[in-house]
Amino acid sequence: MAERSVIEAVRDGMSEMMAADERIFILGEDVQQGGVFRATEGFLDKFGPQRVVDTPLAEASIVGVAIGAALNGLLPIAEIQFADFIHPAMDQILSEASRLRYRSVGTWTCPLVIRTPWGGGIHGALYHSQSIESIYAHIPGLKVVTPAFPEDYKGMIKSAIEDPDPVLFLEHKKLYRSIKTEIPEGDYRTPIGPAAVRREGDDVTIFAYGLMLHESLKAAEEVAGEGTNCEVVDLRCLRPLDKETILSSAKKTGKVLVVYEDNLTGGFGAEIVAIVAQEAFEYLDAPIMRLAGPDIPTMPYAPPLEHFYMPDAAKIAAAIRELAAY
Amino acid sequence: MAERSVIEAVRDGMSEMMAADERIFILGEDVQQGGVFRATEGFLDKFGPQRVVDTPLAEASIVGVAIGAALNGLLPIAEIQFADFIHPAMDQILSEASRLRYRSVGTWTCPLVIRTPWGGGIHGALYHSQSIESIYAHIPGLKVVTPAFPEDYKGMIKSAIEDPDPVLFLEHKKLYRSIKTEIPEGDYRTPIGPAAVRREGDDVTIFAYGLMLHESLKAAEEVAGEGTNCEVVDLRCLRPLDKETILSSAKKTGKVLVVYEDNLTGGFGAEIVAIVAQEAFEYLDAPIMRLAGPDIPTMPYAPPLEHFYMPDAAKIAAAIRELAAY
Amino acid sequence: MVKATERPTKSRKAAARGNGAKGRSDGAKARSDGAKTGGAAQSNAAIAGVASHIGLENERLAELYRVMLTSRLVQDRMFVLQRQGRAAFAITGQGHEAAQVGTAAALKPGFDWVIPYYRDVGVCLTLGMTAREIMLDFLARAEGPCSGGRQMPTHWSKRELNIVSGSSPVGTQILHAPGIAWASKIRGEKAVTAVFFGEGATSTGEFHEGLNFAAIHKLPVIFVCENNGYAISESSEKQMSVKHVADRAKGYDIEGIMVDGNDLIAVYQTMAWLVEECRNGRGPKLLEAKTYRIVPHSSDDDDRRYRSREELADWMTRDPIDRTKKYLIDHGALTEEQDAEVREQVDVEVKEAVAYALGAPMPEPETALLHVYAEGV
Amino acid sequence: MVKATERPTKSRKAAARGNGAKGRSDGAKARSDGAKTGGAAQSNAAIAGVASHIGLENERLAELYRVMLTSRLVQDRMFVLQRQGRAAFAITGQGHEAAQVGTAAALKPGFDWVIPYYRDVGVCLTLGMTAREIMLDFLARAEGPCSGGRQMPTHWSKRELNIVSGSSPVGTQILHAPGIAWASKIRGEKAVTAVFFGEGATSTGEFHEGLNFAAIHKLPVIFVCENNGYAISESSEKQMSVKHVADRAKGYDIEGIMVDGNDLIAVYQTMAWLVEECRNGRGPKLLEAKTYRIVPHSSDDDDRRYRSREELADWMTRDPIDRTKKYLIDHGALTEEQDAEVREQVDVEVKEAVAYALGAPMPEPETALLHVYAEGV
Ligand SMILES: Cc1ncc(C[n+]2csc(CCOP(=O)(O)OP(=O)(O)O)c2C)c(N)n1
Ligand SMILES: Cc1ncc(C[n+]2csc(CCOP(=O)(O)OP(=O)(O)O)c2C)c(N)n1
Ligand SMILES: [Mg+2]
Ligand SMILES: [Mg+2]
Repeated sequence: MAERSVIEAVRDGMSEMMAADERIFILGEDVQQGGVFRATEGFLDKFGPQRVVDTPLAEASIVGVAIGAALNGLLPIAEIQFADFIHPAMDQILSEASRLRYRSVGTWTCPLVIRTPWGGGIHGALYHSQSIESIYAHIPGLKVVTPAFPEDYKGMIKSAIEDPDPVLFLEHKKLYRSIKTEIPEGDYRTPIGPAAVRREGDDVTIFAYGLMLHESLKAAEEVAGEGTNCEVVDLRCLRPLDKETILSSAKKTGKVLVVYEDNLTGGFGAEIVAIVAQEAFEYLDAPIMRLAGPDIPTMPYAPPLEHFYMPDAAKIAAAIRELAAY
Repeated sequence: MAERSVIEAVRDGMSEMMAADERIFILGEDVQQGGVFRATEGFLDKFGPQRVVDTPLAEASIVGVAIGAALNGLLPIAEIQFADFIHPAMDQILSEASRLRYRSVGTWTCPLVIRTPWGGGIHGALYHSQSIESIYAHIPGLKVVTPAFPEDYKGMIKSAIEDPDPVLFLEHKKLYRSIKTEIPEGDYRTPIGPAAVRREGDDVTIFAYGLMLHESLKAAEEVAGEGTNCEVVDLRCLRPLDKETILSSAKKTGKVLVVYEDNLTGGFGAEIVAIVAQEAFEYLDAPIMRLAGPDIPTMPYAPPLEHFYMPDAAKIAAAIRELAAY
Repeated sequence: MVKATERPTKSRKAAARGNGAKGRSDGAKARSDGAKTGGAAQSNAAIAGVASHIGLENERLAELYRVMLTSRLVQDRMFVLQRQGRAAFAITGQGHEAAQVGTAAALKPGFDWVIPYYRDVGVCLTLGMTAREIMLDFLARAEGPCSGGRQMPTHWSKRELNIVSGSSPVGTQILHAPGIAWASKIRGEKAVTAVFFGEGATSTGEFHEGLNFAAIHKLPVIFVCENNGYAISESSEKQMSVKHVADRAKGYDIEGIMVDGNDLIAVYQTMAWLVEECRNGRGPKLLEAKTYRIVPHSSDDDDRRYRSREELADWMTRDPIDRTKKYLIDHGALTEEQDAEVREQVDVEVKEAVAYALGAPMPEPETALLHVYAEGV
Repeated sequence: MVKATERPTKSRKAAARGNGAKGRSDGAKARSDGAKTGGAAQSNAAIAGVASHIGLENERLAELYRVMLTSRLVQDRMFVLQRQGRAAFAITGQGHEAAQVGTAAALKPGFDWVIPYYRDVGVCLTLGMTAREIMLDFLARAEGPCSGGRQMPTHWSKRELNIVSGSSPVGTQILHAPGIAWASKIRGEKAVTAVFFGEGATSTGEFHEGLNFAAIHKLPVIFVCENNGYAISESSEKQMSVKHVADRAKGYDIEGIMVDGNDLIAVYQTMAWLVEECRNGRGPKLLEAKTYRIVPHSSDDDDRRYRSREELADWMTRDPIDRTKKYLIDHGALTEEQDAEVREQVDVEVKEAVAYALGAPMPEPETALLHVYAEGV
């Protein structure tokens, strides 16, 4: 087993896939030079300019051109430099990529990966910190993944590339270099769909993904010393959503905390709550709690403001205590 | 009191406001000719081409230009011909209009109304039937209204025009001409924010908006004969959201059904559930139920498929019965 | 396919351009002063510019004429069916037949890639779709090859013919063309990608981004604009500050070519030349076919609100079907008797198509759940 | 403001154009073959084209030179502060000073409307923002006039000066300009709107939609492109198939003007002429100032990955500050002693600004909740 950071895991995953299948190519801004987060470092030398394509600064075209290429037999990986800049491509993602199969009764398909760095806590301010998963995980026809560990980043980018449908692959910026863990050897896959129970417990279930998964694990550690035993579920994939794992954990503990970094109101965490509130109601011992970013533009820059915005282990631990005491 | 259809109410509201304030102007596609739904019928003659502006076919520019005009003292009403075509303007709405006040610490403001027809049941298929409220009601800095009655359409379009912040004004296409009700005389306003209890009851609360509000009222009538007394709450405005009315009704009946036309997963109805599940948990006598469109692209065209997609009074009544029997 | 020896010569190309510009200035004049200009004479003049039909055998010409007739009749029938309440909606392209059939005829079906837009019945028929298929989709029947009743009418798709599934948002398809062409190019294939749209679509950001990308990478894309002078009610002066869509090409250093879109032969020959250019690595190109829709925007539209009956009448004198017929007769490729015969055949074919489609079942309700994702993944 | 009598004549205009083209072709050459061309000689040659500084009194010239120096120093200091860990991020525009100060100087502060982009320290200083204000925002202090610590550094805003708040997504601001200008125009005001962006931004759909709208309505907008040849690592050939951003104007039938963006006087005079044109209803215009950033894209960037040190060195010989100094001295508007003195003054001013800003408090955490909506509505 080798140690890998998130960015290395993504890079290795893509590189191994590209070496094995000529149809795979990358397009995006500054990707030839390695990309601003260096996800494609060395790719130009390895795969050449026809498979590592620097695009004009125009996100709709990055996705739109990728869709065209997918329709004609290639397997594009479109890189959007920051999730905050994906909005001009919204129409292409929602109206085109996600609906091609459906609207053509399965005759056309759009196997496409859109990778983009998301999330805050990196002094990125209003336009380099956004969470976009609630917008996209709502779209039928699209898959949305939000891994937390290097192992999954590598295993899921490979699954995403092989997936016959469009996948939005969200990479949390703050995790790129902040964690480094062992990952399996060889050509493995992490399936798109199943959640993973990262910590078993009986008292409270925490549902989280991305950076918040790590903060939740820290918080769980913290309250463990106080006698509260948390189960922490890494959702990993928001669409499709692993309802089975969600419900079985909620039923087991009877107390649920959903943590997300996005703005509270209308965030994707509300969906988790809604599933539990409808399908595990009889097992609940406490109100279902949410902890999320406040309802302000995501997120202000000055350290005191950014810190005010970000949910973290301390805030999560406080919420767990409240729930445990209920 | 005069009878007005929804489209007449919107038209009258805008026309009265425009007659009173020269800063108000309309821009959009085909608006000089009256607009495809005839919301601006007669406006060109009344207000002239400088206040009724036909734009190029480019939605980002419709909103972007409106933002500029708002920054420089005008009060624009931007018409997007169908909600399905708003996606290219997403970036302007989210990144610009909704954040100008916040990012400039209140020195710049963006008083802007974006009107657009939404919703299905009119044989509009995949690209003339969409629900877009979950995307936009999630955005801090934006207001999102979804009236159901002519009275509110008129009162709320006026409030929206006067609002110092950007308002997305959603007009349900199927309601435009299908209902006609009495509306107050004179220059009244309906405030943006408060929900309205349209029917009082003790057994089950239904939360809905737009077309679904009317279907819910029909369903409530239907089950009333069976001895189930529903309370029906017209949310009217999704951001800001009237939590007080939501919680007090949920607490009163203890059984909650949230109905929406949008796709189930990640729809805005999940937010209503999440609020109730956290803040009215102790009052609940049953699982919180949702009834919404299935998770398929919204919505297929052929009548059997469209009918399959659309929630309606019959489906709602069935859900109420289930909840009542719990 | 045009063979190398039949490729239009330089002067041929110049003629096509000249025609286009002339046809258009007539049109523009008719529109701006709303007056009756001598439509017939001018349309003859425009035709006169086309001295021959190099590259088109008489039989092929007759074939294309038949496709034009079928296209017209299919669409006329759509309006009737809509008025009878058998279809919720109709959007058609009567008047565009020469622009559509002439361009599509220069493409190699199933080899080249085509992204039509909603008016392009003529494109699809030329490439090999049948009137029956078109009616099946128009009437939202399960058997319809485009969407099996999922999309509104005239959202084309047929995989076997490389006709790419389209959506309703105007302009989105323009970005797919460079992507498709990119794939063809890096595989070393000679296929050309043609993407169709109206002049209103040239206002979208997608148009700019699509032409920009294609031009930077010199991709084999032909951007075909069917400029009918209106985007619903908005005349083209509301869409652009340049006179011609072709002028927009200048911002990308690519060729923008105008052609009289009601002149089948001029359209065909111009398109054949552009296809050849693209096949030989000299793409992309922007083709503007000046035309007119002689029907309202859709069954929901009342075009009397925004254009005069005189303007319409004037354009009717330049009807592409009448012009093609005259040309064929003048050049000995058709007789009046043959014309009556082919119209009769087309009528039967379309009637059969309608009858078949009306008899075919709509999709089952639960099938709405299928094909959101691949099965079993 | 340029008075009518001082307005550049036709030949003046031609000179400005000529310079631009020349300055650029040098740049392009230096870039493409990576060789050292005789930078100094050429930059002199470019200056030589500017025979006089009509419209700029000596005092005003000296003032603008001082602003250029301040702009440079403020930004150099930003990088230092960032390296010291006192700021998370810096993005600056050293090398763009002539393009920024020259354009802004032709505008009427607080009357005309300005939408700068992130590199535009020089624009903001010229319009009247102070080094202290700029440092306050750079260091995310509550007192910063732009965003009080909410936005990343260099997201300008100052209401009193009609400097419109900007965001990070490249290109969005281009659409606001026609809207602002529309409001000015229908109120009969003579204000001009200037919107700034890089050449990378011209690839966006917003660029097309913005120019299209402005051109259709003949709005008084000057689209100012600071073409520094790179969008982060991508050279401009990856953004466009035309050689010059100014060529993009052709698609809208508006004037696209190039100017040597490192030549303060050429930039000023060209901009003054365009402002005058726009004030008199002859807008919109597209101005391309050819320049170079002599620093990495931002504090996160390593520009050695994508451009040679030779290319950089070559451009350093055409540094706009050196060129302006030489011009002033050559024309008797500055002596070496005065230069030393003004540099000393600027140094003190910037030091004071930094010290003040470092001492000013950051915003209180809970203030993050304010100004999402108007209070009490
Ligand atoms: C993005 C978008 N905006 C608006 C519409 C509504 N709409 C449908 S067709 C049309 C006009 C298109 O005009 P043009 O491109 O000239 O094509 P034509 O219909 O004239 O053939 C409009 C505005 C749409 N479908 N998509
Ligand atoms: C829509 C969008 N995409 C990507 C980015 C990331 N980004 C920031 S600046 C930049 C390059 C801009 O280049 P240019 O417009 O030439 O301006 P310059 O920085 O050279 O002055 C990029 C790609 C962004 N901010 N916005
Ligand atoms: Mg048109
Ligand atoms: Mg640049």
